[in-house]
Amino acid sequence: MVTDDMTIVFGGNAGQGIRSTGLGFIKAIARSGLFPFGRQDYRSRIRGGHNFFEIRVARKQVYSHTEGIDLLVAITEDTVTEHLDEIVEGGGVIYDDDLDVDAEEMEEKGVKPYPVPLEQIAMEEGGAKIMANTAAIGAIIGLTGFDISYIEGIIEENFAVKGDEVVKNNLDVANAGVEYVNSHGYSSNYDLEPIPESGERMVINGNQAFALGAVAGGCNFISAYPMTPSTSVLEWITKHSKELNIVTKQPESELAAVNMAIGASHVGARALVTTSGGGFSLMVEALGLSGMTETPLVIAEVSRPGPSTGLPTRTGQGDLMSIVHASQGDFPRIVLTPGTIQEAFQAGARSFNLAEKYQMPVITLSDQHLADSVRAVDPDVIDMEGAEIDRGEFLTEEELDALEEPYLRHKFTEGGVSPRAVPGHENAVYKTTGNEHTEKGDITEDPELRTKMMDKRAKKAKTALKKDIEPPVAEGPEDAEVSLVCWGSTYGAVKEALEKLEEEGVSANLCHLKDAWPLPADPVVDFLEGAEKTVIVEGNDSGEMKKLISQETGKVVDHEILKYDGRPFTPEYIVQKVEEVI
Amino acid sequence: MVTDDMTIVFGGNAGQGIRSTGLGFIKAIARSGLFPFGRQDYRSRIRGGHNFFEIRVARKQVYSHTEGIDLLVAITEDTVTEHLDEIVEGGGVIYDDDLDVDAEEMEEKGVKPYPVPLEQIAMEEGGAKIMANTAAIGAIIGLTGFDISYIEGIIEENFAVKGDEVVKNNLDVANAGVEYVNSHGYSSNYDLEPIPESGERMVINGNQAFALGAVAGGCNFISAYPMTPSTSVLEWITKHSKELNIVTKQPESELAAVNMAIGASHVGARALVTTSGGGFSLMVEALGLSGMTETPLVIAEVSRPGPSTGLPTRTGQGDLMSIVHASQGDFPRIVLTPGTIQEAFQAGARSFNLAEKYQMPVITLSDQHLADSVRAVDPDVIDMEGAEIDRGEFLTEEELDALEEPYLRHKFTEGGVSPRAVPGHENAVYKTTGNEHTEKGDITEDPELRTKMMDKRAKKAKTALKKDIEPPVAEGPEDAEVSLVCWGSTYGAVKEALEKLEEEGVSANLCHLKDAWPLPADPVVDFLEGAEKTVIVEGNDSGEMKKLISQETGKVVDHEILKYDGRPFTPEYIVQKVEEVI
Amino acid sequence: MANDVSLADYQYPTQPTWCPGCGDFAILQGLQMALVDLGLKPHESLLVSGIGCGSKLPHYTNVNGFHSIHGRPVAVATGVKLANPDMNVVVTAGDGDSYGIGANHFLHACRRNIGITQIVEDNRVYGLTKGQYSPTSYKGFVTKTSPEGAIEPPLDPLPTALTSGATFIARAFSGDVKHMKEVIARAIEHEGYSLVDVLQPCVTFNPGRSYDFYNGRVYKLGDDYDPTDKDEARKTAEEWGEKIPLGVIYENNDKPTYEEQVPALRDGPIVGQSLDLVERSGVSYEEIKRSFM
Amino acid sequence: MANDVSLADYQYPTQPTWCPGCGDFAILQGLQMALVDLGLKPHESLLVSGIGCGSKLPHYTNVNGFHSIHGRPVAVATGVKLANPDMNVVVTAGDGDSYGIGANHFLHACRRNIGITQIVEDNRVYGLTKGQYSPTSYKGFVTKTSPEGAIEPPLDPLPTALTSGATFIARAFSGDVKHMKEVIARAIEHEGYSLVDVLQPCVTFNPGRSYDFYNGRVYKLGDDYDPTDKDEARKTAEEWGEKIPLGVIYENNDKPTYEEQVPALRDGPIVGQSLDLVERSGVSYEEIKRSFM
Ligand SMILES: Cc1ncc(C[n+]2csc(CCOP(=O)(O)OP(=O)(O)O)c2C)c(N)n1
Ligand SMILES: Cc1ncc(C[n+]2csc(CCOP(=O)(O)OP(=O)(O)O)c2C)c(N)n1
Ligand code: SF4
Ligand code: SF4
Ligand SMILES: [Mg+2]
Ligand SMILES: [Mg+2]
Repeated sequence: MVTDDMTIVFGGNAGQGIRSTGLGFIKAIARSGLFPFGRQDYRSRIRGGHNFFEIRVARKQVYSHTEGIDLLVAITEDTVTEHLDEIVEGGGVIYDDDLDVDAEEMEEKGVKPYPVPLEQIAMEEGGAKIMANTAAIGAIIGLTGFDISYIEGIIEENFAVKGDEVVKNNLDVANAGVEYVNSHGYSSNYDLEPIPESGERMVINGNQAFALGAVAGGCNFISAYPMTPSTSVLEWITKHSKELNIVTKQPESELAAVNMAIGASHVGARALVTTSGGGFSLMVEALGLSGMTETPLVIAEVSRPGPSTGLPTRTGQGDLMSIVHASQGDFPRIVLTPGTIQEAFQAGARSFNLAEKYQMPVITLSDQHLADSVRAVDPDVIDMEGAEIDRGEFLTEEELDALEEPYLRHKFTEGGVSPRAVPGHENAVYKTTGNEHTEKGDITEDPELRTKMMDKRAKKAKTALKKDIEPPVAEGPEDAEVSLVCWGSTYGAVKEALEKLEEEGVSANLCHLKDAWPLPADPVVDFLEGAEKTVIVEGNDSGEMKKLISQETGKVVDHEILKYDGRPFTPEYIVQKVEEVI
Repeated sequence: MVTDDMTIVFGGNAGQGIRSTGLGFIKAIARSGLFPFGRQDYRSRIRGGHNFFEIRVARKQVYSHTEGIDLLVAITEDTVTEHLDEIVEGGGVIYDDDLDVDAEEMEEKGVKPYPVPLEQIAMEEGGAKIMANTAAIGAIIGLTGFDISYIEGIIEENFAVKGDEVVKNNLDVANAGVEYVNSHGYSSNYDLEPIPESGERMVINGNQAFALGAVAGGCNFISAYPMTPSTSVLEWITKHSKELNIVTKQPESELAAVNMAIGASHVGARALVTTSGGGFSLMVEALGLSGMTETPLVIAEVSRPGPSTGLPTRTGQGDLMSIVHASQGDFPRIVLTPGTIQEAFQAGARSFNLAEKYQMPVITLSDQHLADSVRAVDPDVIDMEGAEIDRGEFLTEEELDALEEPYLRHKFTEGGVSPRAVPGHENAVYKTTGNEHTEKGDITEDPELRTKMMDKRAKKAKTALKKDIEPPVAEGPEDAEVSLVCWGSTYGAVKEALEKLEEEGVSANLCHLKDAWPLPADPVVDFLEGAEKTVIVEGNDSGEMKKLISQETGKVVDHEILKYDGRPFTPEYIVQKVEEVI
Repeated sequence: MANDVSLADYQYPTQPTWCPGCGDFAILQGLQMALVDLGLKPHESLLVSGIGCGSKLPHYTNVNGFHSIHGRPVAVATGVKLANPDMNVVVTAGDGDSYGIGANHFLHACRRNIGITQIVEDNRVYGLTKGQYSPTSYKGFVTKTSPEGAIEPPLDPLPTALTSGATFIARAFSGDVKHMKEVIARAIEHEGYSLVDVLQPCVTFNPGRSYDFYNGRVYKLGDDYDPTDKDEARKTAEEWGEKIPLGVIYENNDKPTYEEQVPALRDGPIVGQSLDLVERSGVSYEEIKRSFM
Repeated sequence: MANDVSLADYQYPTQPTWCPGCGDFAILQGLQMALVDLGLKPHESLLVSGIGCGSKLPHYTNVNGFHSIHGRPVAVATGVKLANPDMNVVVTAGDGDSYGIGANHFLHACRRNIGITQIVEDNRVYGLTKGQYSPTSYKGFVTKTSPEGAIEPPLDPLPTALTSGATFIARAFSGDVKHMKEVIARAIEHEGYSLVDVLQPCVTFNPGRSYDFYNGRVYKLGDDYDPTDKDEARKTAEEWGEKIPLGVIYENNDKPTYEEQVPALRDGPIVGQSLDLVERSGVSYEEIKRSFM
């Protein structure tokens, strides 16, 4: 029987190539027309320490990982100890027969042991121990009947730079892995059939999707200080900065990064800053400067569990309230909370338009789970071609040439947005300041003017809410028994939980806030008022979105499913908790 | 008729001694048994620019300034231009007859002009122009019949260091001022009669009260970077640091200040950090470090209107939400929001006990209005003698000597608080870290342990809420027509508004949150549910406390009276707005 | 072109809020004169400042100004320069701002040789917050936060900049506007990073560093002084006490500026280029997307 | 007393998470040996670290440890020392932490001569975030954030510290634990601020600064070297290239420490004194309150 859905886990130590092996396998899966979901679980260390890479393979688009392992590839003994209990009955473990693992114990649990001399095959066929991972891939192929040509293609591409011999050795190792499994009569319950003619797919994670969105959205400047799990945005853009003509700067600190971005943006660049919670905390003062001077600023905050350094390589959704309320005094900002590859891409592309149209900070809040999880998407989903540049009320060279009135940088207008000129034109020499100011940008202490300026800035949020903040994604039947509210990366697991609940006869729907701030209060209230029983599902311990909704609407979500152990939700976990609630 | 309540304003440029003159006068008022309320209004500049000092004088304790000026002392022409419209009918203006002011215009408005050759008197009687202020004080005395001996006492004390001659000159100038007014037949409607045997009073502002609370509360370390309007706390403590044995450090930045305080506290000091909103924004990352490592930390955030630099010398209440939610990840903190001199004193004293008992950051949020406004209070109000030191679960030397188990810094306990040892004892060598950790302080990645640690920390907030967070101050009749909710310095004006509303036949009560976080939800809900019509009164434009209440309780306050022009509320303003609402 | 600009172009209606006699007036004047001498029009420069008395300067002259936050103007200015290297970017901020809270940015700006000019209004005190010691205050200075006298030795700006790799360091004095103008003009002309530390008397809070104090000590480096000699420059930079040198102390034109080494700026300012990625860089979306397949 | 302590006292069960061959192992060992040599027991020291590979060090030895946040350990350590000058306070943090994000605290610690020891695990790369250039990376270093090679010249730690007023600067090398131990011991013994910059190979992300690279270049300063000669020290501190000196490069014992000048510490650590104000200082509340009357 063709397998609809299975999970393969590669486990080993940091530095053993777990991640690159997994990524190669995912690409092969994607090319075969199947749908992968790859999730990395790693520690804050460079080598050693148990890491694993989990790959779900399905015959339709999936949005989350799930519980239960079908095939475990154990590069270390620890891998078996850590994961044996998670293996489903009928599943199996591929391991080097040199490892000291207890095959009998496996069999007692209904798990099949597949000892394979991975290192020996690697040495004999490839001449290097490091190819043991390739041998393991071969073993998987042997056990699942997957078409080896997809893997061969990946091997050829990945090792091309290392020369023909390396390519050939890896191909030999992979084939030997297949052969070993076949010749030893190993069998499994799995059958990975390709889906023909599915078209090309991109294999991409949330950070990459955001980066592609950003560059398509006109980002031409990035100043960022490395911080897990945000660093890969910086690294991707930097890697391509020369060909894409993007100024990139890794400065001395996050304080420098954000203020450099403000400077660059002030003179007209589309400037991006990437960071995680701790770095964002250092940007709080500058956030207010952006707000007060009405300088567009785009920040990607890829969160990890706090407080403080917390669990630096894991996932969590504990930064929402701190971002929405950061910095002294009230001023508007926009916070996007994408939950899918597509939404991450769109957040990247939209941010710059939003920041320029409303002349305020725009923060995309994602998290390690969205950032690092790898999925295959249709290339249309990453709609770079469709990204449009909209600078909003931005005075062009010609408009400035024709300017007759003295230029007023902070002019009072209907919607609060003042036409913006970047410094450098003779007709618009101006100042701006973090002090309260006049329309012209001079310092003022006048109480009426101050009040009007506060109102002007606040008005921009209302305008943005009306014109650009997108309503939550609503899914599932309208008159469901239970209604789940979520945001950010948790959407994937909630979406899949809906299906599982339906299978179990529970009708459920969901409301996923992909744009969190200004809170789209009206649709949220509609959803909550139309619901029988409401449940918030989020990855923090205080129910931040629940609180935010109450704060803005006075509505209180009935129940909470919270998780703050640094691990992402699974659909199964949500189903179980929902069943406890109803 | 004896005057019950009047307002005298001294106006001039920065650098003209307005403030010290006003303060001297206030002290004299206090000694006479009358009740002063002095408020300073100044700009962010060192010299020049219109500044004024407003002194309300009443026959009973007052909590706010009020609208309307009875006597204006104009050192500059600007003072008249700025304030003429605020002078009540029958009031008057004392001014140097050299100034180019329009006496006729005054008379048309029913305001009496009192030209006095202030500088000439100063030169002739005192030999220095700077004594013009003293001459003006003399004129006030002449016009109000105030007993000059109180002023004489102040002059003698204030100028003692400058020698007998300066004292004598000032006395002569003051008397000449009185005489000039009397001999020119100037009369007024005011009569400031002393209240005999009222006992001694302290003349003090909110920052000083907080500082006295802090030192009585055991503060022995302060690291702070100057920032208006918080600086006077740092300066008062530093001035007395030698005699009080307090380590004081003005470091290179707020980042340094807060991290130094954390270091000092970690080894057992009672460490204080003072700042305003911009500086607090730079402390956000360290706040999380305090939260995660459970290091006590006391911060006084004296706010001014933001965003960003905003109105740096003025007042506002726009930092509540940013403080309550600051820093990545969820962790508990305490936020105190005093509204009176007494509450400011108590906040200073309580902070250190709270920080040590619950091993978390404690932030006192006050503002420029409370910080700089000067009042006279009974010395018992500043109950330094009564301040008790409670270090909570703090292991003494003897307890540590007797320790038999290995010491666990972050031990799981009933209420979440772990017994604390400071480094330096043989039996308690330990580590702590901003990473998630075990009870012992080692780094952990274990999901269950992580969850338990989050729960442990969260529990401390619940314990604090139960044991130490004080319920809001409730005043006024229970079945009032309208119920006002306020916090921080706004309490004073609301309290006085209640009286005025009563006079106008409107029955109103109030609920003043002096402890804002963890929000004392139960009494707030009781108050709101028992109220007919609820109104929030606060100094910001988004209704931060209103939102915080909704966030925590789901209750929505009915109406808003908000003000964000950088100026404090007056009772009259509140009365007017309340009348619009009902 | 120089004839096109005059001091009148730089006049602005806002009256400075500085104390009468404050050394900041001279800096304002010296800077305006330098800009005029260089033939720069108001729209060709952007003054970036922090927070402090001195940082208010941009408000008092007709030129582009970004009055930012305390300690961060160098970072803001660096961002400006990296986005638009054609802009003449000048930082004006106090000693607390530059060498205290902002010293990290100062250090790294020197090292990376970013083409901005940093003019420090070095009154050796915190002026705007009414008189606390600053990183350049002398040991023993009695202020509101050092009642027993400051116990830290001062940071010495010029040697610090030199050690950190600055390619242009200079000192000027508020008591000599004409000389200051020349120094500032040379600093702006210098391609890489340039520091002008100005002895700026704060007449209100630092009586010990008055015009008189400096007048008796300062001397101008003569024509025979060779600012390209680094060893000589170090000695001169360290000279402080009875004799305080004024002028360009060190200049090195051999080090490339940071911005000229940034690949994305090879075709000119990024802000002059299209925001459309394909138009700007010639890459194809197809190609980028294919790299993920 | 020295006999009371042995390396065994410093053993801790947690296994380091460093890569095999990482230069941090030697630093851990060198520090432990120095503490033993000095006869210091585990409770007499507090190690303060930031965030980075090197900053994990306190977790691997039995001593008091405060593993703080990135860039701030010097500030935390300063607070510790000011509250309890009797504590031996040692900072262990990486080059990014110390000279990048935390450089401002480094600069001011040097200047104020606060009695802490700062050991910098200077692998000239960001290790824990997996290989980006750091402030001490050589120009041209190709990393994930400098695909064309780093374009900033490195910050030179020892001259920077010297110029900033540090009273003790030294260099050690992970390839020579015994020598490192001696250097660290001397640094700890020094009363004021001391810096030990350690050449620490990162075997994973900085192949260009390997043991081999350094082995061919380092030499130890001999007994004839006089670290109190500042001019000599400057030259030696600047020496870098074919020859890299190891050892104590500068030591000045004439400058008072910061903490010994703080009035409130004249009677010993503040943490040893009563929290009761009257008991501690002898003032009367009456008197304080009277000053407000
Ligand atoms: C983050 C922050 N901290 C503190 C302040 C308060 N503050 C304003 S100006 C200033 C120092 C002024 O000294 P300096 O930079 O030397 O400038 P000067 O006023 O002497 O020209 C301080 C501490 C602030 N505005 N922002
Ligand atoms: C505020 C903040 N920014 C960024 C990070 C991410 N981060 C962790 S370690 C590190 C740099 C590590 O380099 P270094 O200090 O040289 O230490 P090493 O790992 O090389 O020993 C960074 C940027 C962080 N933890 N906190
Ligand atoms: S306080 Fe000092 S620096 Fe500020 S304006 Fe006055 S004289 Fe100038
Ligand atoms: S990455 Fe480098 S510094 Fe970090 S542990 Fe590995 S070798 Fe050491
Ligand atoms: Mg200054
Ligand atoms: Mg490093």
